[in-house]
Amino acid sequence: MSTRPIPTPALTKKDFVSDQEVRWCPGCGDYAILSQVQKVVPALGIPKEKFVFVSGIGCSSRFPYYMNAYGFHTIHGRAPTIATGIKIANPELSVWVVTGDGDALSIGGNHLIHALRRNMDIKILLFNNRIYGLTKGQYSPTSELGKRTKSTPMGSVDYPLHPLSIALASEATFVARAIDTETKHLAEVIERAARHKGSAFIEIFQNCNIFNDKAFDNFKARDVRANRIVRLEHEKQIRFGADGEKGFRINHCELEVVDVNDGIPESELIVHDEHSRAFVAYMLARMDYPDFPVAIGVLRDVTKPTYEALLDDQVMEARKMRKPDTLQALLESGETWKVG
Amino acid sequence: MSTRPIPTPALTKKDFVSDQEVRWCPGCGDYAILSQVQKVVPALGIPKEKFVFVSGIGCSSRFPYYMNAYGFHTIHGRAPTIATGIKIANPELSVWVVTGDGDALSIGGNHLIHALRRNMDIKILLFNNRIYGLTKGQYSPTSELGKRTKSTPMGSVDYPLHPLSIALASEATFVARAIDTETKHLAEVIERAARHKGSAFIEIFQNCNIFNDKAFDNFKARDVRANRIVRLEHEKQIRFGADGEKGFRINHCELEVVDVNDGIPESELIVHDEHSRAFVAYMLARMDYPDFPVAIGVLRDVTKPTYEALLDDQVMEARKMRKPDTLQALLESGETWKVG
Amino acid sequence: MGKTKTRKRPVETPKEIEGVVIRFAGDSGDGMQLTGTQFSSTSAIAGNDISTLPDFPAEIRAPAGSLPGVSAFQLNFSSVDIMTPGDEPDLLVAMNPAALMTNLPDLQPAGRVIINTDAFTAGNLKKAGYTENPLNDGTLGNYQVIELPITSLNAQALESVDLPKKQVSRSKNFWALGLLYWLFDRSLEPTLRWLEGKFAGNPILIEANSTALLAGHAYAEASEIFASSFKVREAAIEPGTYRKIAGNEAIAVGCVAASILAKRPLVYSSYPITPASEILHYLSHYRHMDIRTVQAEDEIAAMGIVIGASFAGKLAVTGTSGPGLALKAEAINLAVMTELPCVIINIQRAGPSTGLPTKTEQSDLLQALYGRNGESPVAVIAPATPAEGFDCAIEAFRIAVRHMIPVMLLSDGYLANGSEPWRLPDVSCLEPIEVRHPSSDDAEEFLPYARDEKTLARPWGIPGTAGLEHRIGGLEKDVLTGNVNYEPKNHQRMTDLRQEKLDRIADFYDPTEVDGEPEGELLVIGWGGTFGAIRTAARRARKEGLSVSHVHLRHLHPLPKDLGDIIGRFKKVLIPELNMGQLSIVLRARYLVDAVGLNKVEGQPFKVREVHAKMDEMLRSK
Amino acid sequence: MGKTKTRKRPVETPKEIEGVVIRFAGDSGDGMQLTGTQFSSTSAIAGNDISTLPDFPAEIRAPAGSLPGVSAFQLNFSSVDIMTPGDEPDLLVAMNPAALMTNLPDLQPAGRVIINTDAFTAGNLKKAGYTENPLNDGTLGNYQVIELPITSLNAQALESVDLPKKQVSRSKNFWALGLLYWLFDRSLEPTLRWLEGKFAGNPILIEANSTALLAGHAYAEASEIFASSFKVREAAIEPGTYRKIAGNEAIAVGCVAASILAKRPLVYSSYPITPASEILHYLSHYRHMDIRTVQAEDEIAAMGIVIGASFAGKLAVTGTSGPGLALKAEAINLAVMTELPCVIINIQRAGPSTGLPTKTEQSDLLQALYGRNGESPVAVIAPATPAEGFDCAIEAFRIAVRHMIPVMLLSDGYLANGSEPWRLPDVSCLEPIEVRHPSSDDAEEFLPYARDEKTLARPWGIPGTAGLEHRIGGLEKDVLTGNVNYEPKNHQRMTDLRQEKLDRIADFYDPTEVDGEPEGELLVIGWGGTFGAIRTAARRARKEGLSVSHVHLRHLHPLPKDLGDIIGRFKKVLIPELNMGQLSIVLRARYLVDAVGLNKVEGQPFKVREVHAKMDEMLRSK
Ligand SMILES: Cc1ncc(C[n+]2csc(CCOP(=O)(O)OP(=O)(O)O)c2C)c(N)n1
Ligand SMILES: Cc1ncc(C[n+]2csc(CCOP(=O)(O)OP(=O)(O)O)c2C)c(N)n1
Ligand code: SF4
Ligand code: SF4
Ligand SMILES: [Mg+2]
Ligand SMILES: [Mg+2]
Repeated sequence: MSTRPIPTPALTKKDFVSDQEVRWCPGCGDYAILSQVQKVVPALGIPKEKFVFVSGIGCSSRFPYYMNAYGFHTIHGRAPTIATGIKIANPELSVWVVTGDGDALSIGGNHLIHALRRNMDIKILLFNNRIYGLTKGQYSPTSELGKRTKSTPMGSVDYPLHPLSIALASEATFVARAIDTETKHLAEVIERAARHKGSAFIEIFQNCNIFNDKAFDNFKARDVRANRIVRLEHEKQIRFGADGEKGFRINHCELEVVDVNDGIPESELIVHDEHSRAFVAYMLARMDYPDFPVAIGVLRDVTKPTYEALLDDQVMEARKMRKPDTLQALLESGETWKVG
Repeated sequence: MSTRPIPTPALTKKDFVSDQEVRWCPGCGDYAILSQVQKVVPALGIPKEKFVFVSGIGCSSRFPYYMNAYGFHTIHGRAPTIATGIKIANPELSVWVVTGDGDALSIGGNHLIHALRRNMDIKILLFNNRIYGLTKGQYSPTSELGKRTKSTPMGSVDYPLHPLSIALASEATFVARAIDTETKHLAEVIERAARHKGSAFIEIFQNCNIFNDKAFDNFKARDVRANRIVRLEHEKQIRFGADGEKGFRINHCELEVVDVNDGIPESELIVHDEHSRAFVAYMLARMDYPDFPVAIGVLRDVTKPTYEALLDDQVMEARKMRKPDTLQALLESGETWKVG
Repeated sequence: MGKTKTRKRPVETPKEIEGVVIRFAGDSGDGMQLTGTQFSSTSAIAGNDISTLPDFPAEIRAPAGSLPGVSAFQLNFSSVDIMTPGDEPDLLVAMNPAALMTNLPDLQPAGRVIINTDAFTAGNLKKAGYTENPLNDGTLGNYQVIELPITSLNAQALESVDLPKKQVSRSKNFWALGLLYWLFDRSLEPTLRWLEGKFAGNPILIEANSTALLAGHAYAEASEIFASSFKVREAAIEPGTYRKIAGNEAIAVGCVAASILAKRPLVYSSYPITPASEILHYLSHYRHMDIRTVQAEDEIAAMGIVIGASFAGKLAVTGTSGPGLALKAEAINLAVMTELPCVIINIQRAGPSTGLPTKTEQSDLLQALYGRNGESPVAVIAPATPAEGFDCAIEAFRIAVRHMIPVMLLSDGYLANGSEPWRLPDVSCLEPIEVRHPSSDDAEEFLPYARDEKTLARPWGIPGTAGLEHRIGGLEKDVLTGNVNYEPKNHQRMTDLRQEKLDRIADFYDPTEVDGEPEGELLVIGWGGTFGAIRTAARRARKEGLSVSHVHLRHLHPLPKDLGDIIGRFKKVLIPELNMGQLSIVLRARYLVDAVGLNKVEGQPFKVREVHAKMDEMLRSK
Repeated sequence: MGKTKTRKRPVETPKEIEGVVIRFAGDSGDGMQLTGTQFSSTSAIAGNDISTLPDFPAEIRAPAGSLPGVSAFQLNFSSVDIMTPGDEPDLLVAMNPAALMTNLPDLQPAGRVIINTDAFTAGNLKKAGYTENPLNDGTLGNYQVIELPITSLNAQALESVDLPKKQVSRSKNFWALGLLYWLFDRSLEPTLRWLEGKFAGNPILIEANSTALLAGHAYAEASEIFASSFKVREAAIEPGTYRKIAGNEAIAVGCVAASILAKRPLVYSSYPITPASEILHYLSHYRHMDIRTVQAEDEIAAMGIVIGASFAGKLAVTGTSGPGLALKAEAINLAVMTELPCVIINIQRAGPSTGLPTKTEQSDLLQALYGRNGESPVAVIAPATPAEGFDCAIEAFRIAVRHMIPVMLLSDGYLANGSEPWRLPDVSCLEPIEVRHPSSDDAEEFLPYARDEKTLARPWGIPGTAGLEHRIGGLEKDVLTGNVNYEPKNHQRMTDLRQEKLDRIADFYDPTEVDGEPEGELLVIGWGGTFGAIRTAARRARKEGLSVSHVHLRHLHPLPKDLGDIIGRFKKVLIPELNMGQLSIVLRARYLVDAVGLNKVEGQPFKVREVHAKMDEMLRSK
């Protein structure tokens, strides 16, 4: 006899570990992200059977196999569309998309944009390793100009895309960034995304130790990160540096890094506002090392009705105005006449 | 006997009128745009045979048939890829893409983004009528939320995409906006785009009098436009209003409309800088009626090497390092051995 | 210009005739589609059998008076059972020179043509490519010509209506319709009623158009321009409640019915494309039936949304046309691999590439069968008539859900736009579509790829069900668990299973009907929208004593199991198709029968005459 | 653990044998692909005929010691002409338990197996799914087993090399290679030379690997673990200069050669996908030859770029695998309609959907032929062996340019990764590819869709040419001007012309070669990478006195004109394919021949034995 699972039992990380052997390369950043997701989701108060993890194709896209939840390892670049279908069909599900920089921004760029602009209530985790892992090392749309890879022995001539800029320009309501190795912060950001009602996009810097090792070390390495990474916190001044001595100011429409030790009054420093108009977030998103520190955390978090909710509203409204037709009424809904 | 065309004869508008009957609806905004393009291109000093107009599918995409130049009416959404192929194959050609809001931003969104980020030297004219014309009136990705169309009788539940935000986030080096009925300004902007070296993107508000008539009238109508449209000019203060009395200021990271009659010192007003970091342009691009006036003109114009030029450089560099192989050398380029 | 050449003669009582083919032709702005539709509805309501063929321009609004701007609507109405809109019209209404230019060649020898002389201005003649005025140069010598200044006559009639001149001119189609109503002894009632509904908020338009209709009718009566009027009696069609329906509408209604029969909400996701967009438009009106339409960003996304909705347990369907089907191929294959039920509607149009978007063709059959990587079996069915779209939509879902397989529904532009009277089925005869989702009770033994013994369907376990958590995807799956499996033998077994599952769909077919003798000289096999032309031709041939039977295939994949036997009972096989021989390839390969093709790709349906001539030729050449 | 069971016996002089099949198997980290490649090269240079079959894991880095992590490389080297990598290995090198587990079943009865006992730890045994140690439980009873602690022996040999332990262990494959070089009397020279080139900047690695190689060799000599060594004589292969080449490389080199032969720069645009990505990698090294590789954002874009480049007058080619081909379908159709020359390379893999990406299959033939909307003829050719990719690439461009048509080149995963010795062609025999662009001199009479009388090709007028300005697109074109044309008859004519143009490609084929008697009992027809297995089986059958002939089709669309006649001369026809019968459908439909299929979809090539058994069965059952 099978036993009925209790509606919302106290779930633990272990409940979300599937029986499938994890098949990423030893040392891959994907492990850390998997582990954080497995840690965060039990705490959300959502029954296990309501989680659906959808992915495209790529190393990162093997993710759903390792989550003991509903999972769909789809085709390259199309995960947002399948997630959209799932969410429209059943808005009660917690729908997640796991994707790579190639999957999301190369072949799948258009679907990403459209899922975001519709404000579908899906959580999109983009594992950005700035390389094609699964196909063994070609450059990706986030690889830096001049990148030498298997397909670009003389260096790539493609300027990279900036995932956060694209997400913001696509009107995403929740936009954040995290790093595979900053696990605690990563977990916080994932949880924030999970609790956001609407499309949530997280770019996660993920190390591919096989084909693009140490891609983010120039700013995330332990010895430099204090000065090269800035963590955004809502309604707090944006500060970084070993003692939080640095911050930002707007000067002639441009962002400027300032140091309070240089006598800049603290009151002039920008305070982070997750709810502000998209372009402040845009400004912060585009900061890049070495000119600026790299921002992590939640860049934008605003609320507006989701696509599936608006659609449901129409269904409700239509039903209020008109009862469902019976089959007979449906058939007779045109102009009819009788013979015989 | 055929006569040789002289290299760069003094071309006129008439030279670019093809023998094909124009088949847009009477009153369609497309006519005005065609006319301006036909007016601008002869003045560029480029021989006629070097022009190639590429389009996707849509009313707007019939454009190439009407230009007496090389033309390619391709398939829905893919014009940027074909234009890319043409430009890579022959960088000497002047390659134009004519596209609609559906063609460019719905099915073709990804190709648009990638053509722009590569900084392909192609000129993209997006005829934004906020509707699907050719398929007879469904809402498009730029239609406003709640739009009632054939496919959305209860109103659309899609939040619109913002073409200029997408173009800027795609790192386009030239981004501008114009209006079909503001023909002189339209011609100026088209000419600026034509002379820009790199990807140029122009959003042109275009009236579809059949399926979405007067879509832009709330800000472009003669009696309101002074207060609802602002023309951007490089290195000039951004001013609008009947007497140019209004301008902008940055206040707590937000854009603020101010009136010099309210005692705001003119020196505080923002000066437009086409070369500035993308987020100022982003800010201006996103202004929308009724909260703000709508900006037209060149939002961004910066220069960096084009994809095809970088590729050509690699070919040159490779040739410097290594002479082209003869066929014999090519065959023998692996490890060989002799038998017999 | 504008002179009225009417040959007045005393009026007699209506002459009875079996049926008539009329074609209305004019400029896009002349409202010909509306006129045709009204005449069709009125005739259907009058009890005739009808069949229609709209033919509208590729352009949204081609220049007024130009050849590409001509819009036409052909209607066959009859007192006997008819199955096509008719080969050549008996009567042509030409509202301008361009309409005459493009449509006159189709008119029956000695056919009748009604001409709006007001439109025969020098400018319009030039636009139509006439160097001489065809009204004067003998062009019309062999036809019965009725020349009328319709624009002016209509304007006169509407003098008292308070409308600008341009607007007045817009009702001239109703004036012409009134004229024809008199000629064919039709009641004005249905159209008057329709006008009232249509322009409910706009009484001035009701007045204008009603006045025009009545005036045209009165003119025919009073002027005695017609020697007599005609009467087409009620057809001896089956008793029942009828409704005129076009192919796309029938499919849409069928989808809604499937949702009712399955007691499951339906998701329709599509990217607009001619000639499929209307299905999206229709279905978007059914929100109150829990039907969600989603206009996707492209065809791939539409298919992705359908797959997602199916995974989540909804009836899911997408609609497109040829180029869109090509784009969906990769995603359809994901549905094949994950064995999720869904329906893919493809309204074929003339290809390749963009081709002739508004013209009909049957050239996507091989694409439907084989247009995906790997061994990828999907079911394929095709309606024979516009109304059959209803049955096919229901059957498509029934197969999809019963066998857990994607089903392709192949219609075409001719069916999509053509309409016929549809006898409403008895709802009590529509079998429910059985849907079963395993519940948490099944959790212990839940194997996502275990199979039903009879159908080989896998269980449709859906997210939200506690204990059934599982993972699927596009990589080859283990034969029971559905986990990724790279083993050689497993791949062979799964490939075989997917094929066998498809093949078993044929276990559920009714025996194939042979129209005509069950054996004989010539078997004609057709599929899709060519049904009417083939059946009519075959019956005509049989009446002439030829041994011709007709099998029409609704099920194209898998084929009916008895088809081979049937084919074996005939000496010759003919396969008429609006392509270059696609079903021919399938049947020749399968049954090694030397089937002959009758193939045409002109963007137009078969004429009965063409099919009949081919039968004749094949039987005479034996 | 680690005990050395060596049966010492006095060494004799090398025994001569005809050929041997060896399989190297180990963990992905064990360098088996490298070892196999080195042995292959050395054997090829030694004058043997060779054929190889790499089989690597789907994962990038599967967990060490796991079953999915096993990487294998099979090599057949021989003194006679061979055409396959061999059915079952005579000798297996198993570097760990997982390798033994997955590969032992394939070993010849009484075959030889060399085992690295150091890797048979409890942990590794468990990962491999062994509950008992197979070295002790009789599993290996029927084989000749040589157990060696290779890891330790290699470590001992490298004691003096200044490298960390982990790195030292990495050269153990060279130790094993040295051992085998002794066993098969191979020279160490080529590998030593290769090591010097490969690790030019890293002398310590040269030292380590060379030392390992020499040590393995010395150990075999000194320990006398082998009863004797073996010698495989030079094969009597045609004199010439040879080069070992794999399928993808051959296609890449063929593309470069086509560019030289056509005197035209080439654009290759592709989106990475297994097993086609390598073509992109290879070609990206040819910038100095004016070859531009463009990694596109997706497959559709890659095809679009190819179409654009072709329109602009360049040789243009894309490469992909099944799912990517599905995505390209709509764009390929644009090339069909605009009649632009281009080449589409499809390296088939096991489908449907994502399928088994690293495994081989031939299941995209019907997709290649029919996977587009409308009537859409493209030429299709397929190489028979890895090296033939070179000829096919050149021929693909020749056809594309001569007939102004897209050409599909169908290779597969087996050919892509397998390699063979390639006798370099005499460059003077490679015919130039004639390209003609109309010039401004042709401007007055320029009609973009006028046709060459012989080939029906339209002129390739390119942007930049004054006076030739014209417009093309995906809508149906006028038969001469190429302007949009909606006329019914024009569409039929263009459809016929596109087909006829394709058909005329066959006018340029050489007569079809029949291997074996030109008539007889059984004709075996194959295509693509199954060539070697079929030909070997057919020859074997003929030696046994069976009447079996073999036709191998390089040209799949259009088919050779003489094929029907050839088929007619045989009583039975067998079509072996790594799919469920796709060429069968084509040939059955075309020739109404009751061809029998031998079909297998296991992600693996045919074994000679399988094909031979089927021939046998068909001839015995007559
Ligand atoms: C239609 C299609 N095209 C190409 C591929 C091959 N492919 C698989 S994954 C991938 C890119 C992977 O890169 P990314 O998305 O960055 O994921 P990662 O492996 O780096 O996690 C490609 C090109 C495919 N599976 N399907
Ligand atoms: C693959 C494909 N899908 C759909 C269509 C149908 N279609 C043609 S144009 C169009 C949209 C047109 O809208 P837009 O790009 O805004 O151009 P407009 O007509 O408004 O100028 C669509 C959906 C098509 N031709 N091809
Ligand atoms: S290849 Fe890179 S991204 Fe893929 S699993 Fe290995 S380390 Fe991770
Ligand atoms: S439908 Fe609209 S966009 Fe298209 S031609 Fe007519 S007015 Fe212009
Ligand atoms: Mg990546
Ligand atoms: Mg539009």
